[in-house]
Amino acid sequence: MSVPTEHLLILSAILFSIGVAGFFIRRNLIVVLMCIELMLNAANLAFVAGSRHNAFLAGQDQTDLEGPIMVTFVIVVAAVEAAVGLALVIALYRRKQSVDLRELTELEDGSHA
Amino acid sequence: MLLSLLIFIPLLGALGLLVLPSDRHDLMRGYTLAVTLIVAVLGAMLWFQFDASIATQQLTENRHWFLIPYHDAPGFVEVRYALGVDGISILLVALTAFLMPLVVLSTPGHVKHRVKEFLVWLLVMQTGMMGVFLAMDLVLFYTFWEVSLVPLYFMLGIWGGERRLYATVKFFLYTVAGSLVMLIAAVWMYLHFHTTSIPELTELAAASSLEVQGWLFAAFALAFAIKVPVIPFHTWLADAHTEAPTSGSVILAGVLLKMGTYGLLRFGIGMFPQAAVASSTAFMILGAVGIVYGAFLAMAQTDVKRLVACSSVSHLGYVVLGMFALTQSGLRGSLLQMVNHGLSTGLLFLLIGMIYERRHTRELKDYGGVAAVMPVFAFFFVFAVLSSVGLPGLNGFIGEWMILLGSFQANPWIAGIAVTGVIFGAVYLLRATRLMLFGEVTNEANQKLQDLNLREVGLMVPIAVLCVWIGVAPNMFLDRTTASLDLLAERVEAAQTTLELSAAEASTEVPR
Amino acid sequence: MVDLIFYAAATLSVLAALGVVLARNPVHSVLWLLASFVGIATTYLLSGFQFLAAIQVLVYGGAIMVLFLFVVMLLNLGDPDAEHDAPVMQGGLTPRLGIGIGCIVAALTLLTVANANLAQLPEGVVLPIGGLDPLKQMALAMFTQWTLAFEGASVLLLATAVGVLVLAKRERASVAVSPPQTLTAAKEEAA
Amino acid sequence: MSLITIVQESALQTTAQGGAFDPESTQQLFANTFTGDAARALAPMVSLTVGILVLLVCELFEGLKKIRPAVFLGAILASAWGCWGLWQHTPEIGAPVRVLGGTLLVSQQVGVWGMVFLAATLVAWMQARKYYRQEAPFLGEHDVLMLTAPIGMMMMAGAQDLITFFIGLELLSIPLYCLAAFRRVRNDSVEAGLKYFVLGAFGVAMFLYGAGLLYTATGTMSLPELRQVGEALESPLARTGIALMLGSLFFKASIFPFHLWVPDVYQGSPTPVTSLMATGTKAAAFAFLLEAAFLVPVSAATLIGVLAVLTLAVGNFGALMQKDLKRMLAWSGIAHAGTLLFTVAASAASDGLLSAEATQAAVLYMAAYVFTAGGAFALLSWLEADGEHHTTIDGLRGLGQRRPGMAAGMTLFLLSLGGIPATGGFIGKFFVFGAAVQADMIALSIAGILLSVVALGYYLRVVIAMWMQPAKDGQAPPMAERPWAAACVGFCAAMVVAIGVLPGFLSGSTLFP
Repeated sequence: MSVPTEHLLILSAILFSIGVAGFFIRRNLIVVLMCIELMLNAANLAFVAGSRHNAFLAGQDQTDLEGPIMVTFVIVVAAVEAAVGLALVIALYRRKQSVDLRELTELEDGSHA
Repeated sequence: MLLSLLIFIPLLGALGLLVLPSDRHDLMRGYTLAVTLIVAVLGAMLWFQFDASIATQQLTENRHWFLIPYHDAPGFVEVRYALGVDGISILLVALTAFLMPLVVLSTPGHVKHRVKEFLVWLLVMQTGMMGVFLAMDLVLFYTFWEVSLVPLYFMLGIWGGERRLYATVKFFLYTVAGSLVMLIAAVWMYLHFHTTSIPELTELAAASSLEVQGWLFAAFALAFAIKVPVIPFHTWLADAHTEAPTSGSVILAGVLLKMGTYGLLRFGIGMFPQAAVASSTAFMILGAVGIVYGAFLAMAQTDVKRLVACSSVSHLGYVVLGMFALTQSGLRGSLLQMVNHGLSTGLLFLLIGMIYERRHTRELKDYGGVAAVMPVFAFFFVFAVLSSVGLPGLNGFIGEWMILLGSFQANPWIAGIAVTGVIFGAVYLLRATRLMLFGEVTNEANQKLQDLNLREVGLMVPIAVLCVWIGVAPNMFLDRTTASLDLLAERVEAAQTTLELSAAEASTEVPR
Repeated sequence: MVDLIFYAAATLSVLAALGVVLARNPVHSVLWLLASFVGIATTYLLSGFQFLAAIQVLVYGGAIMVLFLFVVMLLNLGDPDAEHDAPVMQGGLTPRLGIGIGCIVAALTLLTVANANLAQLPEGVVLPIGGLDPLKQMALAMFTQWTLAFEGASVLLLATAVGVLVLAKRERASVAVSPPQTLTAAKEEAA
Repeated sequence: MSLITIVQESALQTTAQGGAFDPESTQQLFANTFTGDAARALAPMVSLTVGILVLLVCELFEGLKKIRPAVFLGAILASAWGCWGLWQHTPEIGAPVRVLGGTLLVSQQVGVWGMVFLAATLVAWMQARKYYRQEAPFLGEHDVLMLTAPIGMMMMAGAQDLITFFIGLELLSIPLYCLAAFRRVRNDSVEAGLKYFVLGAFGVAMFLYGAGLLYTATGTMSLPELRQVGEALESPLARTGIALMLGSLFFKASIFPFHLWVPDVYQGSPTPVTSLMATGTKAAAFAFLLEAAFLVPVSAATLIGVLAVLTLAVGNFGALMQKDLKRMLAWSGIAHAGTLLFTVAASAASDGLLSAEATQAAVLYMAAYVFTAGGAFALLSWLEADGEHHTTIDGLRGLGQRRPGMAAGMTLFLLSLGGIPATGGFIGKFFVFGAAVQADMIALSIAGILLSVVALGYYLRVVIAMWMQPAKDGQAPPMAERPWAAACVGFCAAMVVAIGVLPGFLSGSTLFP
């Protein structure tokens, strides 16, 4: 495959931006969590791009393992974050019967005044 | 060891006070009095052990305190627990040790609730003040400098008058803002001179260029000028004095303000003589303006305590004027005047507090003819006023005379303005005396006033005796300062020569 | 040919990502996300990362997505009418702000990528047989150099299990009071 | 030779040999990885992990639940012993020792940081005893989560590559997300947890993306190798990556403009957790920021200094507006992060020349702050037992009369937060601004130090309320029996005074080279 590294990076940048935009647009907490997953994947793509780039620069039959190992850990952490996030969403749902970000209004400046 | 005891006995005493039962007021007062008397005795020992022929610090203590990391070799700057006393500080240390028992003795009149807390703060305050005058390390000095603020903050805020919260916050923020700038200057100094020892810094800083000295002098002088207070910063003082309880006022006027003038003398002039010479005229003008402006302010007051507070601004103007005249008699006069002001203004605040406890008003118009009802009070009041306006034979005269003499040598014009302050000072203080003490008893409430009791007289007699003593035999006190002040004057002269030389060089270089 | 597949997969993942953000129904969002992950897995595979492609599908597609779907169903959020924040279409400040921030981030990163001046890859490098993430070497590195991270991850999973248990466990009968009004009663009881 | 290259070479060999392993070289690799130094470096973390496992076992048996405090304290003490060993017995000379293939640092400063983290955890845990009511069935889980966080902090402080750091960051964050929402029957706690989680996860994604860009541009994620790459650090790709990573770290450290989550989360979380967040998380973030300060280009150091001043300003003026003590402490926490940022700026501005001084200043500052803020939060958690109203500034009126001991403690902590001498807060500030002035940031230092006058304004307001204003009407509830919290306050007060009066035991030349 002769796709240049830049294209991988551009793909990752686009995915990251879509994730960021979604993070700010959406109010459904579950969708917000999904946007965070998107951003994590975009980061993974950047690591993959870097690893491939560095391996190819080093020459034939070379590898750069830092990237793939980081990606593995990120996937683990993504699972962890999804679990914690969804548990928090469930806790919120139990209290408010809603998963809307707008429900998070108890703690504002002056609410305790 | 003596100096450490002077500093830490009050603090230990405060800790001991904490365990005493808080409803036994007399026990606690007696205990505190005993602690301060011990310190006073130690102060007397210091006074007699002090060798007047040594110009530099003596009775020193010097111990390792902590290290500050530093990127050049040897990798750190050592901060030491260094104490010492010299001719500049001996009078003020003695004054602090002398005044505190009297202040404690005055508390039964005006501190009736939360007595324990008050006494604790009083003792902590003494630790702070002693520390400021005895510290020979910049970081140690700064520590005590700020520590001494906290007790006054509480004394003002808890036992003060009606607008006490405003006054206490204003006082605290004003002084802290100034001292934080000084802190940055201190940090800069230890980084560039690699030491925090005050004697070493004095040598090193005095040898540095005018530009460096100028910046550092500005930062230090700002902190001290706020504390004194020199004229544009004086507004906190009137509020603080007016709202403070009597003993707070006495300590504030007697010792705390002297921390500012002491700092100006030791750091402003001692460490940065070139900058001091360069800015001497400006400070003399500020001092003279302070004298006259303070006097005018005082004339406009109807509240007698506020009047005395404003007179403090005026009197401290003399101290600044004399100091920055940079002549030997000016320096000696201003150092003596620091003590004088502490004694006579302290006496006035004590008297005002005593009559306030009886009448609960400080308005001049509410009084009149008090002399007829309270002759002893009237005697001491007139005595304090005369001492304050500088009647020959009393302490104030010597100080003012030396200051004016010194400043005439330096700058006759400014001294001329300052002399008018002497007249104004006599005017407003004597007017206040007349309104309060003499004439008919116009106000019914004044008829039944009780004269001073034995405790009140007893606590004022030592101050009065000292006032006369200084007035009659000032040399006994001045002698101890001579050697150190001569050294200071030498430094100033050397700086003057350096400045003139560089100015001459500059002027010869220009035509080329 | 391989390049073509790469670009097709990339397009798929971008379109699917847009679908995640724009779909009104959370169930649809989950499905779009799955599609996006499949596209990304394909790009991994084509870039020479076989192991990563595999765990991307297994962990993301198999575990994480199911978890999401499970919660969506559990909370009964699949009903599109219940969804009030139809994005973009509804106007208001937040969507525009979000799109704005997204565009700024995109523009900035794209700009730097364009100016990246990455070293030119040598011509004719072919992927090694074991791929760029040979399993044995990965394992070796993970159990030597990155032991701490690996063990840390295991503690992390343990802590997550404990934490999620606290957060999501049904409240016990004595404290089980979902409406906030009865909270004080529960407090007294607990005290 | 770095182990990274060993791994790569062995990979190369085995690939060339068709994938078969050479058992000897593998053995050699293991022997080179798990050295005595590695064991010393791992000891503090391993002790905590063992503590976690024992705690979990204790949960299984009703009879064993009583020894939970002993297990917790034992784990902390064992870990502290490990940190002490690192601090006292690491040779000062020579190049820094890195173990586990260069991913973990063995140094005195890691040991000192570890002690700071453990102190923060201990203080938070002590005040959590008897704090919770409805959550009583989950107290075992609470202790497990609290014991996990310092492992993450230690990993962050010792990490020499971004992978290890990232896992450390998560190991710190995940337990705190759960702990923030620990009072799950309360709306504010759940909200705090969610806000913290959502923004935290966003920050982590940002960090990872930045790390990805940096890795692509430089080809490495190891800090010592990043130090060597030179020009590659100056490419726009690397710069963007660094900026994203710094942004995410600033988020954890609550630096302007990433501070907005702090007041809400600090207020809504249970107070002991707030204490841990305010002290431990901040310390860990700064430990790594200082280690990674070389990534910041010298030209951007001034920008960091400006951010520090802005953070100070925002935090102080925000705190000035607050009526609730907990929220006020949250805003003041932002201001303290601003002060600490001066150390990073100093390290960056001097191009690493001052990094030892900056780190030492930050350690001292954080050590003082852990006990100061921790003590204040402990008192707050104690007061909360009286009811909601009693943590507002109005509610504190007359506390000096009602409970002089508590009021005196709070006064000490507030004065220390304000940086009055003879307290730890002053020493910290003195060292931090010393580092800043060494780096020639005089104007910024003056701006920063003058902003602390504003800080004194609001700290003093609380002191005024406690001592100088009469109590409002109404009977004060009886004081809650909280022996652990009382012990915590006493411990913190003693440490604040000790650091303030005798900083030598922390700042002596032996702190680290």
